[in-house]
Amino acid sequence: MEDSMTVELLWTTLAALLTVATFSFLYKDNPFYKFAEHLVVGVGAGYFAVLLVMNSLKPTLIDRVIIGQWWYLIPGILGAMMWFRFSKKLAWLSRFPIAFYIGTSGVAIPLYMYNSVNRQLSATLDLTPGFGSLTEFWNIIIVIGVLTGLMYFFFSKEHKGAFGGAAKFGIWILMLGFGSSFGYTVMARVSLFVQRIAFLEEWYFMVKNYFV
Amino acid sequence: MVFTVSLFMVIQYFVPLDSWAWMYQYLIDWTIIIGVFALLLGIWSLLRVNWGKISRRSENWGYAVITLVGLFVMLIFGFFPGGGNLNNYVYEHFFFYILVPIQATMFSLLAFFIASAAFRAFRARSVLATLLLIAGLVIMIRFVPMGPLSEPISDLASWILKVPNLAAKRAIIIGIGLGAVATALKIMLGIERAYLGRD
Amino acid sequence: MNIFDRMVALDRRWVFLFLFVVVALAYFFRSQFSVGVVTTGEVESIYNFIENAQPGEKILVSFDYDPSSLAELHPMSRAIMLHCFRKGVKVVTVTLSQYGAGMVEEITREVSAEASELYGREIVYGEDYCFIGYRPYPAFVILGMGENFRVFFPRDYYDTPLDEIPIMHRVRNYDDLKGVIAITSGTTSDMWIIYGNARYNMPLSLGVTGVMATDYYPYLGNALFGLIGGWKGAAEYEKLVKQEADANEGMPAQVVAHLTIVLFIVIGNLGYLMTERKKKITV
Amino acid sequence: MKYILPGFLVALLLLMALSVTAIAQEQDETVGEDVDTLMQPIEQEPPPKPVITAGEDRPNDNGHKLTIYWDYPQEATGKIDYFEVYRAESPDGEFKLRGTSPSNYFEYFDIGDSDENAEDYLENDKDLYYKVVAVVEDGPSSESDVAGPYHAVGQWFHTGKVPVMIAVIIFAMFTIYFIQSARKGKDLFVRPLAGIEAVDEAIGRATEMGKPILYVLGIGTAADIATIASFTILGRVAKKVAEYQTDLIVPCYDAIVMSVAQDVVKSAYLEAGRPDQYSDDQVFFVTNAQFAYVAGVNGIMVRDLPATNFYLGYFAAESLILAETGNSIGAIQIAGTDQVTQIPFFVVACDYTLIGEELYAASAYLGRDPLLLGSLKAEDWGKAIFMVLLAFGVLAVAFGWEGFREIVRVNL
Repeated sequence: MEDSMTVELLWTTLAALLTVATFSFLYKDNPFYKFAEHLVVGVGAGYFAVLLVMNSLKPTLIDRVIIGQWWYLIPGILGAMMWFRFSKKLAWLSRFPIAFYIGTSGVAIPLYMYNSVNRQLSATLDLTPGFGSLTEFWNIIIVIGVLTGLMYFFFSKEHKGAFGGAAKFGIWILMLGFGSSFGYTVMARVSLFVQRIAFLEEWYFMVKNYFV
Repeated sequence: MVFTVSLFMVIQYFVPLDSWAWMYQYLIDWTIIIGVFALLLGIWSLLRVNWGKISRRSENWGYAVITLVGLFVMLIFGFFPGGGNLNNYVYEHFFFYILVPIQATMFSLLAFFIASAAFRAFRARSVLATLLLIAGLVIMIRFVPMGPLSEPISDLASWILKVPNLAAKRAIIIGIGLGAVATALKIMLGIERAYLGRD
Repeated sequence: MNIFDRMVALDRRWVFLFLFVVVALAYFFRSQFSVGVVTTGEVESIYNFIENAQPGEKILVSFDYDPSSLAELHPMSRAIMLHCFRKGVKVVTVTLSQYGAGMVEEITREVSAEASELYGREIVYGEDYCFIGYRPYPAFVILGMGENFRVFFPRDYYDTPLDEIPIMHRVRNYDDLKGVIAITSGTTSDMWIIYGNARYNMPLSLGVTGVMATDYYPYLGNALFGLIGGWKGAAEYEKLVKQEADANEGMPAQVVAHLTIVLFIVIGNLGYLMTERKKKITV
Repeated sequence: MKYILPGFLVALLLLMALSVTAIAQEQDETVGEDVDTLMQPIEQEPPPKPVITAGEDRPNDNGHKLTIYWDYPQEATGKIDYFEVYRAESPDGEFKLRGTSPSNYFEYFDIGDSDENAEDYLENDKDLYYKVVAVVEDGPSSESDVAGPYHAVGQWFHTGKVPVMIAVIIFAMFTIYFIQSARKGKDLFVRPLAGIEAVDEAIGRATEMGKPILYVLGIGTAADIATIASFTILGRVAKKVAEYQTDLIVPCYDAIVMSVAQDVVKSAYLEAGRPDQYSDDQVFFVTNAQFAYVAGVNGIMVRDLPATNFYLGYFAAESLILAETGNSIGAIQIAGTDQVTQIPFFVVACDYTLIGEELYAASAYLGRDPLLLGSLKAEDWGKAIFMVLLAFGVLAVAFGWEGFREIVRVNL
């Protein structure tokens, strides 16, 4: 009992020290931060290497080939072709898995079209426009904001004249949007910091309880 | 290759059949498998860079040792014959007491950077900067109890979030959507092929 | 270098130090002072929704988050459930997050115990609330529940057939509920809007993390009748139900942090405007 | 040329109208069944028998799902507790309980598993028979006649997604058309973008100062469009860097991204005639834990003190950490991402920001390649059509044609 408490305290103390070391970066680069940084880079890479092999490679490739689903060997071979990069002569072989990988980006075509175009169109039309109430009026402003915002992004038209004016209104709207997103995010970021402070406080009580 | 895979990926979206869903899942598994194989290249690169630093005795080479120690501890205890798995004591504790706290703290540095960015950039230099400033300030002040002023500020904040914020996001999202589809089409047609290492 | 120049060129590390100290102090002495949270319309409308419900009416609360967002979302879950128990509104709970089930059990157990003590009546599983469990593929589950809860949840989390649970008696789908409140930390919020509200048109409101909140303001008044964003929203709800706890304890730190940033922005601008004016005079 | 746009618009509207009427017809069929109003002989107990009226496949899916409808006298619903629905593979086969429905609802959505090995498997195109039991908990229940056979079928085409398909086809045609016309040598005007103009200046500055250039591709995979767009820009930047003989540092988050980036940079150096200056140590892997990666890149920044930082690609919360650290070392920063939530932070903290789609456009701008520029023109037309549709739609809805919403809606 005593022992397990000591061990837990030691681990938590390590975590607390690393937390403080990371915070020290705010002042300037220093050996403590360098230590934490280099450690976390190595541990992070190792952690994910193991995790990916155990949680991805094993169930999707090894386990399946073992139960006789030989067709999973194909991606295995394709994956192994990545390693031909180490050879100068056969390096071109590694382009096949890369080409395949990049080819899967085709999935973006319908997905982006649906999410960013069709859905946004429907969502904007679902607002009730009109002048009957304030909300309806604002809905019209939203539509105008979307239209002028899009005008700002036209590449093949110079921002001049009436078009330029509209595009200018568009960028104003964009800036108001950016400012509000920025302002709203402060809360979430501060809560992250408060959580770290809470962790340090917890550690402090842990130390206190241990010695008292 | 790129064309065929892309085309399949486009068409499968419109076909709800089992066989197509299976094929899609199968191809997605391919990407996962290729990704894991490629990871070895990443680990190799990490080793190479850090080993280079150590053998050259370049500045801060001692820290490169720490990276390698961290990496090997995780790999050895994670893959340890017999006892090696995700629940290995060392592997798990390194995760919970090293990776998690440092990452969480890095993340929480944002609280400070968001403050310094606001201090530096939220200045009434131009119309655009002023709009940014006003919107940001209104949303932030919403948090602070201001007595009778609280209610109008809170209403204004809600208005900004509902009207200009929405319009801005939509315009950007639509533009991104078309841009992404155009780029994906160019990739599919082989016009944008810088990723192959040639223009 | 006069004071205004200094205000413009202030080293960012002073900002960091000041922020660090005040936030840490505000957090350590959180029990010493309380902040008057200003409630907003989007949170009040959820409060009123439950407040106006008749005892015995039912709502669905979906806890679509995992332990990693617990700190931010748990306070609002607690406040909403306490409110329901106080009003005698019955709560059907579900989770669409893979790691959510254990957490929901814990939350419902804690809150029902707390409510039993507060309101002096036993909060009973099956009578006052129930937990129907977890199923993967959230979009399908949301659609399925729109048809019939029994499609995906023929039995509750504890393996009791749904029709044997008093709350679920004669409850088929969203139409038999007063509304749905989804507390989410991820993409399920979109799914609730697209697959839930858009298709079945039930009253829906969301509780989301602070980062996500701005994305959902646009839906207020059409798809959503209310929205609780992050700690601020949770603190408001706690205040409305007069059960200030975790979220309100975090508020002093939040308020001083915001105040600090606003203060530095003002300093920066003041310095900037003054130096600009001086430049104009000298030229 | 002039008539292409209106022509497409008309075609688009027609196609959408067609698809909508098709959907509407399908929906009509579901209500078409005659209601069986035969009175059940009145008995003391048990309650009246339910009468199954239809069993329908759910459209636009992979099958494995059936909706069962039945009739029940409204006044008798109070007497029973709930319905039970049973299914069998032949009329006199073994009926298995599928689920229950409350007493006031006369339909059941039978969702089977699509996995053959699952216990719950519901096979497509197979004869299935149903019966419904009106259950009285403390008394006799009554059973409907067996109904069927009903079939679940998978569909070849998702009719609800027609608007997406039309949009994709039209947009693809535009892209191909403009790329073809660019190929023929038609000169296309593009408006200058500040962020792009700054690239040369930023590289020059680093050269003058004798400091390296840092290029961050973000935390996306090699299949993310933003990352792929960034590869193209990296190629252009690397070529200029090689010409100026400045150092380039590319720390990577993903191993495949690293491999591709190595190829890109290597061939850019080759093109610039300086293949000997390239080394794999310039483009390297850091780690694939998000904030560990940020810690690593921050470390590189404060130690190698780059004069210019590029952040182009897919970014999440790390955007501001990187941009503020970069600012603190006095680097010129050019950023661009398609992640809407991160754009504000780049706008606030960087010198130049490519907002959203400007990131995709950047590759075309930098290369001045007519083929790539052609697609920008297509994007503009896409936007124009969208704007017309939106404006027209808003007016249509405002003047009471609510149906327009349904024409463009995607029904997943």
